Amino acid sequence: MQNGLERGAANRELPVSQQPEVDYVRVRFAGDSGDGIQMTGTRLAEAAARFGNDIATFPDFPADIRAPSGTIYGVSAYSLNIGHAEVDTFGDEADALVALNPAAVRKYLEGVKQNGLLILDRDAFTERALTKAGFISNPLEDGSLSNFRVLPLEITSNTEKALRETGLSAKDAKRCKNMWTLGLVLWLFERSTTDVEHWVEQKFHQKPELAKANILALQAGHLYAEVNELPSGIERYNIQPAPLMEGEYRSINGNEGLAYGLYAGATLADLELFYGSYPITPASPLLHTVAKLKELGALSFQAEDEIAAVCAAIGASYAGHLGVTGSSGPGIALKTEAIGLAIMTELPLVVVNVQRGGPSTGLPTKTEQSDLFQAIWGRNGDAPLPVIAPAHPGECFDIGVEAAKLATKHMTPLMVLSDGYIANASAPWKLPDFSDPAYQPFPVKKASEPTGFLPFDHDPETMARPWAVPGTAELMHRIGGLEKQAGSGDISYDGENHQLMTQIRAQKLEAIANSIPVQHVETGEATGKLALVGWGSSWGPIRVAARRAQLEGRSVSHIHLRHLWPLPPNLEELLSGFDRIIIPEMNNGQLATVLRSQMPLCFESVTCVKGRPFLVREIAKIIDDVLGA
Amino acid sequence: MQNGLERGAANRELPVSQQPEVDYVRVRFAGDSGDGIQMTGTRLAEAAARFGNDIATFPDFPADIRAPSGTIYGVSAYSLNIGHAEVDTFGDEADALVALNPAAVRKYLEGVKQNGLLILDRDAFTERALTKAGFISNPLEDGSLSNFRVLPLEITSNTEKALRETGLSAKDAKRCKNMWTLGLVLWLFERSTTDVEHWVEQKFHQKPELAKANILALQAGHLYAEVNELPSGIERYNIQPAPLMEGEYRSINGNEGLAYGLYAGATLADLELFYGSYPITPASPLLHTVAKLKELGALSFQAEDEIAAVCAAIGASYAGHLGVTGSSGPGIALKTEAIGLAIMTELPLVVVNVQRGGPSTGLPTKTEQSDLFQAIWGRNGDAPLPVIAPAHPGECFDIGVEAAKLATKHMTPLMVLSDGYIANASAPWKLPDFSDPAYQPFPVKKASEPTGFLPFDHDPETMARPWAVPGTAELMHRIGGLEKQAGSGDISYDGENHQLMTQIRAQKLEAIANSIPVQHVETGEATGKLALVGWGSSWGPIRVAARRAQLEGRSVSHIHLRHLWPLPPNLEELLSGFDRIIIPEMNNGQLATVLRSQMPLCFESVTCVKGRPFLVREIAKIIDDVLGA
Amino acid sequence: MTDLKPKDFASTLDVRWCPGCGDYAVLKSLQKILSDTGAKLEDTLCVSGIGCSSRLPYYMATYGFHSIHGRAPAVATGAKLANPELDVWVFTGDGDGLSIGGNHLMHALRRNLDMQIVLFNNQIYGLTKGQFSPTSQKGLRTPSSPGGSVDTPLNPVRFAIGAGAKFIARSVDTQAKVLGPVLQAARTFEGTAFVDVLQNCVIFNDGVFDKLKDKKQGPDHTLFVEHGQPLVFGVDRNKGIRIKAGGFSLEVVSLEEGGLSEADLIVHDETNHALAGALAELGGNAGEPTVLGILFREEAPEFGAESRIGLPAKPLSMNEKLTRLSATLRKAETWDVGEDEQ
Amino acid sequence: MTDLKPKDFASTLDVRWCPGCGDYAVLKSLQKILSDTGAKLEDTLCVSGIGCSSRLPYYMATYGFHSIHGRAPAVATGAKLANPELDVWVFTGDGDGLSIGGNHLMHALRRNLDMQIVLFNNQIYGLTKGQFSPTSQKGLRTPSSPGGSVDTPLNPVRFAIGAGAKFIARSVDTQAKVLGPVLQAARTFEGTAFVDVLQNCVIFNDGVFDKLKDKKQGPDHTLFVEHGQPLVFGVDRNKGIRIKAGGFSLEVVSLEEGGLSEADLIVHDETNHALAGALAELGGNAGEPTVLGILFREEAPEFGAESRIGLPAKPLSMNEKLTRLSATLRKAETWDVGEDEQ
Ligand SMILES: Cc1ncc(C[n+]2csc(CCOP(=O)(O)OP(=O)(O)O)c2C)c(N)n1
Ligand SMILES: Cc1ncc(C[n+]2csc(CCOP(=O)(O)OP(=O)(O)O)c2C)c(N)n1
Ligand code: SF4
Ligand code: SF4
Ligand SMILES: [Mg+2]
Ligand SMILES: [Mg+2]
Repeated sequence: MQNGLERGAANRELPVSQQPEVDYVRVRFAGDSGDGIQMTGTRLAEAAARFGNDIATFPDFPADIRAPSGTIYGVSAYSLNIGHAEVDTFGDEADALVALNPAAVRKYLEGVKQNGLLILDRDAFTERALTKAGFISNPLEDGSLSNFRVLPLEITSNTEKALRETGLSAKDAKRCKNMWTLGLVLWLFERSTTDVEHWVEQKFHQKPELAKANILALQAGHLYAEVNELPSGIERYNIQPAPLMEGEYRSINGNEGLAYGLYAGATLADLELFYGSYPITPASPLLHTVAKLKELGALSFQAEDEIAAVCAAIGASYAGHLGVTGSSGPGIALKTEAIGLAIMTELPLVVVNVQRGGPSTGLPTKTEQSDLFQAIWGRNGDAPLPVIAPAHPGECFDIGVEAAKLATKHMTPLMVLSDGYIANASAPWKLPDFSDPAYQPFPVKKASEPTGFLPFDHDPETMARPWAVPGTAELMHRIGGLEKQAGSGDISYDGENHQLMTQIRAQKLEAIANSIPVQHVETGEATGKLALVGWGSSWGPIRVAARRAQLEGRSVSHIHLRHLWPLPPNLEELLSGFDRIIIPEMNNGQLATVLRSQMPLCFESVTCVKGRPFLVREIAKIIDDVLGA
Repeated sequence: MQNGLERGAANRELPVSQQPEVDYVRVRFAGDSGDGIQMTGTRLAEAAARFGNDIATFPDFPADIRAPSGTIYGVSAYSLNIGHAEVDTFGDEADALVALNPAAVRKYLEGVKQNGLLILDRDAFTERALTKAGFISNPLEDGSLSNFRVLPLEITSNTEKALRETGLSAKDAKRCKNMWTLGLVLWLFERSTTDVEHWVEQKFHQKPELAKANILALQAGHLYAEVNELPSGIERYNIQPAPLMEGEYRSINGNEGLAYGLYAGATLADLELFYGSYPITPASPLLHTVAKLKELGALSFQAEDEIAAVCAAIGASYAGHLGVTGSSGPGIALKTEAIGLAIMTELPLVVVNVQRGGPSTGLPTKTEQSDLFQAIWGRNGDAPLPVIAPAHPGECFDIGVEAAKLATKHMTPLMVLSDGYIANASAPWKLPDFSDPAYQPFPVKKASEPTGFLPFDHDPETMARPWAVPGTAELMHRIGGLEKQAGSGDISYDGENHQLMTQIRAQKLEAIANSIPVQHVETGEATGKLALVGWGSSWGPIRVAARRAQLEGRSVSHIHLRHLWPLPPNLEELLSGFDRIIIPEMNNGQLATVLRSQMPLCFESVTCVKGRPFLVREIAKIIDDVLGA
Repeated sequence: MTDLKPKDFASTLDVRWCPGCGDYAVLKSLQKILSDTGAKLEDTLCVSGIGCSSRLPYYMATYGFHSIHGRAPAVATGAKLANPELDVWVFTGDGDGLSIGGNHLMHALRRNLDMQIVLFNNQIYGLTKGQFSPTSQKGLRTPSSPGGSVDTPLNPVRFAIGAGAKFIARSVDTQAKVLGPVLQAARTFEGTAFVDVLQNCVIFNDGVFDKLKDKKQGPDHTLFVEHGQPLVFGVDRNKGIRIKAGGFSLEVVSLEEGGLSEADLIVHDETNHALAGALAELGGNAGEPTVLGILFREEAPEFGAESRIGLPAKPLSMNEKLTRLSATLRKAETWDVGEDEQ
Repeated sequence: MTDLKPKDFASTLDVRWCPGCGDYAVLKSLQKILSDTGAKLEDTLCVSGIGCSSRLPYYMATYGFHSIHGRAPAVATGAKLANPELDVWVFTGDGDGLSIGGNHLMHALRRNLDMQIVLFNNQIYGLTKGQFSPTSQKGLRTPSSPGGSVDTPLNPVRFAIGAGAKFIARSVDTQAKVLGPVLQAARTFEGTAFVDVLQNCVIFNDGVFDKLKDKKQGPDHTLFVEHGQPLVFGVDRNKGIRIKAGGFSLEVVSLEEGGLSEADLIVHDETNHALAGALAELGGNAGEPTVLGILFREEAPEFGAESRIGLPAKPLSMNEKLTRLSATLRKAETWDVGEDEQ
């Protein structure tokens, strides 16, 4: 069933769609932060995934914890793209918007396609709510929604009606309106409510009356749709299963994937995982996820700040664990000095940066990929370290494993650049089979033999120094941030030695360059008219746009960099085979700058810093501009 | 007398020497940290400068505060280059080494040229001292100094003898041996002892017995040389005055120059100077110097760490002062997050980085210029700021003024990249004439008019926003690190606005690029076979080597970048006029990387990370390699 | 001076804390005392770090600086040093002020620059959605401590004493009667005034202070101290604090038993460091009240004034400065190079 | 266990402190007590920040980590959490530990992880050539305070109390008789032990502790406390500390005047927070002794042990881990995609 090609990272190459109108449905739930939007979205996503669809999701919650209800900035949304072809982005315009209050309409109407479906809770369109959302007149009445297919339903009162018998307070009953809505939407997608019912039972198993109410509401919504004749022009969506690779699946978001992957990586390196961190959006869930792995032996430490977090991780690495620390841009900035220490002491350390909109505090809840300069060059001194980046949530697990591998194999700190989109988005993920050669263990050999032991002796192939951990008899030695004599590791102020050590640190990167896979073409031919080069979460939209263009026979290839530093040695040769090279990035042209500095090719930059990934349409336009529409 | 050409920054273009053997004398004093080496060197430098020579000096003290006496790592040295032609570096090999103990010989013999002069204190060559310095036999006796002209003198006992009458303790008398040595060396350079005597009298005016002893020792050393016949082959140095530009001079080192320049800059901007800092080698003297400017109105604040230092400076800028903070690489790393805040809030702020050997703690007392990446790109988010760098101590004052000007004119933080060599080296400096147009005031206009006041409105030419300081009636507003609405400055999570603000921050750099002087050729023709492109303290050796080569008629030009970011807009055009472009740098190729990323030219990189500036000979070799010897 | 109403201190921005958040009450008390004391909008500067509580400056019509996480005391220090005329307030949280920013807070308190530091202590990281903070109670289950936090909580008042703070108070968010006067006294104090505000986070740590805030039983669990007044508390004002016999410590006693009267109790002396320290600790064990009010206050040299010693008596003009700079530059040896000499 | 002599704890590197620096004496005491207690080289880890004092690990033949300025407590925390078997020492200075590193120190003390933190308190920044530090006396003229420092000094012991430290001691560099046992007790203590060592910097702050260290008059200026012993001091052991009548504070009394005897004095109770706080303050005014010895010690849960609750009883094998991970991954809903389903 699957098309045979195994995609490097994602492992789930599916047919590409030429007819987004039929192959995908993009639906967005939106409402007040307190409306249970995220839950509704997740349930539908889960149901679709279980059914066999490919999906991509994008939760989009407000920066405020709980903004006053009814405000625009208090709107919480969940976007979901369901397809029977490969789905790599949460999609451009939505086919349907389910809005539980006027503010949600106000905020997200713009993102709905012409003639798209609007499902609204008519009960929520009170005078007060309309004013709060900034409407002067009621859009349900003033004709401003005439470009859409509008389905205004009495969601709140229908929910209340359905629960009247339960004895639930009006307030609690109202809270179930998301379930009513979900029931309706499940019907719209031709899905049964059974799975969600199970889930509700589990979730509320200590509060059976709530479980019952939620299920009642769910069923009521489903029934409502089935029983009431829907206006003409509103049809059910029939999305067949996507031809996914055989296997066992779950859905995963990037933060979870990375946390699990780092644990797996430490394990395959035969090490214990130590995760030191300080909370920050959007990296905190990494800490939360590792904290839950305690019964599996992972140690997490919430430090007093980012500096203490990275230093504790360095201390843990020195003592023989795999030290990992994670944060987002501003927190990574604080870790800079300590990362230099890890470079100088040549200890394994994984630093995860879940990027957000910058500079400074910037846009904490929005995504961006503008910390690339910081990752590659953002330290004092000649201080190189490897940088890798996941393309999508499903790749995060493997990135975690690779991070552990490179850091321990070469005795180096390493940076993983994830981002807010990857961190929060989720997708179906084929569970790893640890007997697969991809997960072959790479156990670390720690030093134990005193004869000839020199703490700063380097393996000529990997440029790793021996890792001798405190507690090991007769290998006592001192390390630190001062420059050290090659070999002995004693402090050295000697100029020639510093030159040598500077070279050794640079050679470590060369050793890594030689050990990473050659750069492959993500999709398309190995030469051609146009190469679209991307990294991180621009992967999805570039991939979709490029594959569609390829189906139309256009000469465009997608080259996706997982290894950002050092760059794969064959990259220059590969890129030379294209007439034009364009780099779409969610920053002001950082990868383009990096590449220009490394190879004498002409790189064109297209940037988008709007707090969201590119739209497929924006990438398609690049292709059209170069190759003609 | 002067050759008419006014050198941009240094303001003291002098004839170039083709005969370093005759035109300069390079002498190095070396001895134990407690031997008063720095003082001896400074006095000779001062005497030479007053006489009219051009000089360049380089103090080279040990990393330890006071290492055990007699050890190699406890050796303190002071190198001095005295010339009647232009002196821009402290020189390659020394013509003479004055060594007050065996460890000094051991450490610095390598740096003395063949047949150079060695003045040694024979009394110090005891068995114990020799062993401590790691000699197996006495070099005075084992023939190992046969390649040098050795002048072993009983310096200690001669000093003691001279002071016998004074009643000084033996220990105190011994301490004067540096003065005896200085007397001798002054004679060697045909200088009288008068100036030094005055200086001693002033310095010890509260301890007349010490003043007397020092003067006696000084005179004794001078007399000794005059009276005793020196061995044949040892001649006095006759260095005529250099044809310096008319004016009043003093000698200055880079840290002093910068501190005074920043004060002058703040003053010319009609602002008070606030300097917030945390001590670190080699930047601490900036703090010390500003602290002494208190009676001139400058406020210095020693904070609890670098983060507090920069934040206090930002707070001071917000409140209407010119906030300045200074540190070295590791400390700048800690300031990164706060610098992002200054970029986001568009406040004027000067950040000085006196670079030292890196990465991490690295080589704290050695020089390097490896924080260029950090300066230009070392922040999270798209966070551009201007970067400028002084070429030599004499340029630091003007760099301070320019920093204040750019920061206030464009409302931006700015980074100055000095380094350990520039900071500590000193040179004659023509005192500024504040009526010179170069020092025309650029008073800041703070906002005061409520009508139409928008805190994030931008002047289309400078891209500055209005600076409204707390205390100003009716201009109350809030600033912060979150993204803000263009104009109003209110928090904005809007994607389109973020794109706009990202552009505005980038345009600020473009505005600066348009306001800085066009890139000129430091020395040489505007086109040719070879361009040597340098920045910071590689200026001296490149200049000397290039000027010598030019005199030989070779097609080499020296292009020195004072504005590192943004780059001067004409740079690409200028560099295109050369067949080859080579960038000698005291780092692993950072400027070369930066330039490659900005213009499609072929840049070759020559690097040296040995804790010291390039030698002239090393640059000359580059020229020879390209153009033939 | 125009008479500004409390609402005149409110900016035009919508307040975006969760409905029911304790921060609202503090904001209100602040606006009220500023109005009461005739503060001017333009001379008031609110500085904050990052956190829910650190949003406060946006809601004030004064000058405001929402800086970066933990660094508000440093930013405020620079601003106040630059312009001593400003009335500078720092708003911070238990995470912002005591976790990442503990050092800046400590040094600010030590230095005693004239400003007010108000710590919104909800014993949780609100903005980042509920991880435990340095003041969280041990055992608290949060996303980052699913098995219960094992960190021993910090007592902000005791911390401030350790740092050498000269004005230390504690209050509860919604008790405007205590909080208002405390804020006012803090504002008047010449030096750094530290106010620990026990603040309820309805979302992530709801109810931790309910016992203290309880309309009825609250007085049994809190003791409001006033300089010169005996340490009495309780719903029926029938409990008090005295020195434990034979040792250097405090104990809670009942005024009804054993014939004790107010005369046996300690009289609050706000200049007594040791007493403040001992009072700060109360509340940890059953039966002990949490002490509110001004626990410590001592006049001491103000850092700003001391820092300005040595500055010119009045600001110098540009010309004066340049002239003085010229003279300073010439303090080193100078020499002339003249045409004729060459 | 082989019998290691003190000198066996010395590395082969030359010690590079200034001749006469107080650091030598501390190093010696350390090596001696390690030898006395039968410490193993390989199980001992010395962690430091940056400063003269932070060079200490280089001079030890044990494992050592000379980290970055101020961060040693954090590095040590990670190492100790990773390997609880290690005997972890942190060496820091008044600048390293209290200026840039104050926050890490505070949080380490609060958490109570089993390690020793020795602060070399010379009241100056030695390595950077003599700027004033957070413990420098007011008015000290240094390169960065040419007019005299205006910062109010921090009292490290009081700071530690504020942070909630569970073992707090003070000693003088060269008094091996006090320092040795203190270091030994610190090592034995299960939790974070904090030792403030008054250390002489001969170059930049020579003699600040001379009064205390004076062979003859020293005992008039220092009080060595021992749990259960009355607070007596003085050359003639004729002075003592008692509770001031009518208040919660201490006073110095003469045992010769007014018929006072040792029975009137306070008996040291090292578990008494308030007492430790009051003792920490002594020494500031004329006639008061500086208190040395273990000012405070209290058993409390150790952070490392608490942090490990919930970990598997014994380390899991790679296979066990992968198996458990597989199970954990499947705690979320999973579904199968089979060939036949397609
Ligand atoms: C450098 C940095 N690290 C982390 C964060 C994330 N962060 C923002 S607020 C906060 C803690 C807030 O807690 P608190 O200070 O108690 O404020 P509250 O929200 O509870 O009022 C954290 C960890 C950040 N913004 N910047
Ligand atoms: C990030 C950083 N900032 C500043 C410094 C410079 N520095 C090194 S040691 C030191 C202070 C040393 O004082 P202290 O801790 O008291 O140690 P001492 O030398 O007195 O023993 C400073 C400021 C540094 N190395 N790193
Ligand atoms: S999360 Fe808590 S502290 Fe933050 S605004 Fe909501 S209630 Fe207040
Ligand atoms: S400078 Fe002071 S502290 Fe540092 S080694 Fe010398 S005497 Fe010791
Ligand atoms: Mg909080
Ligand atoms: Mg010190």
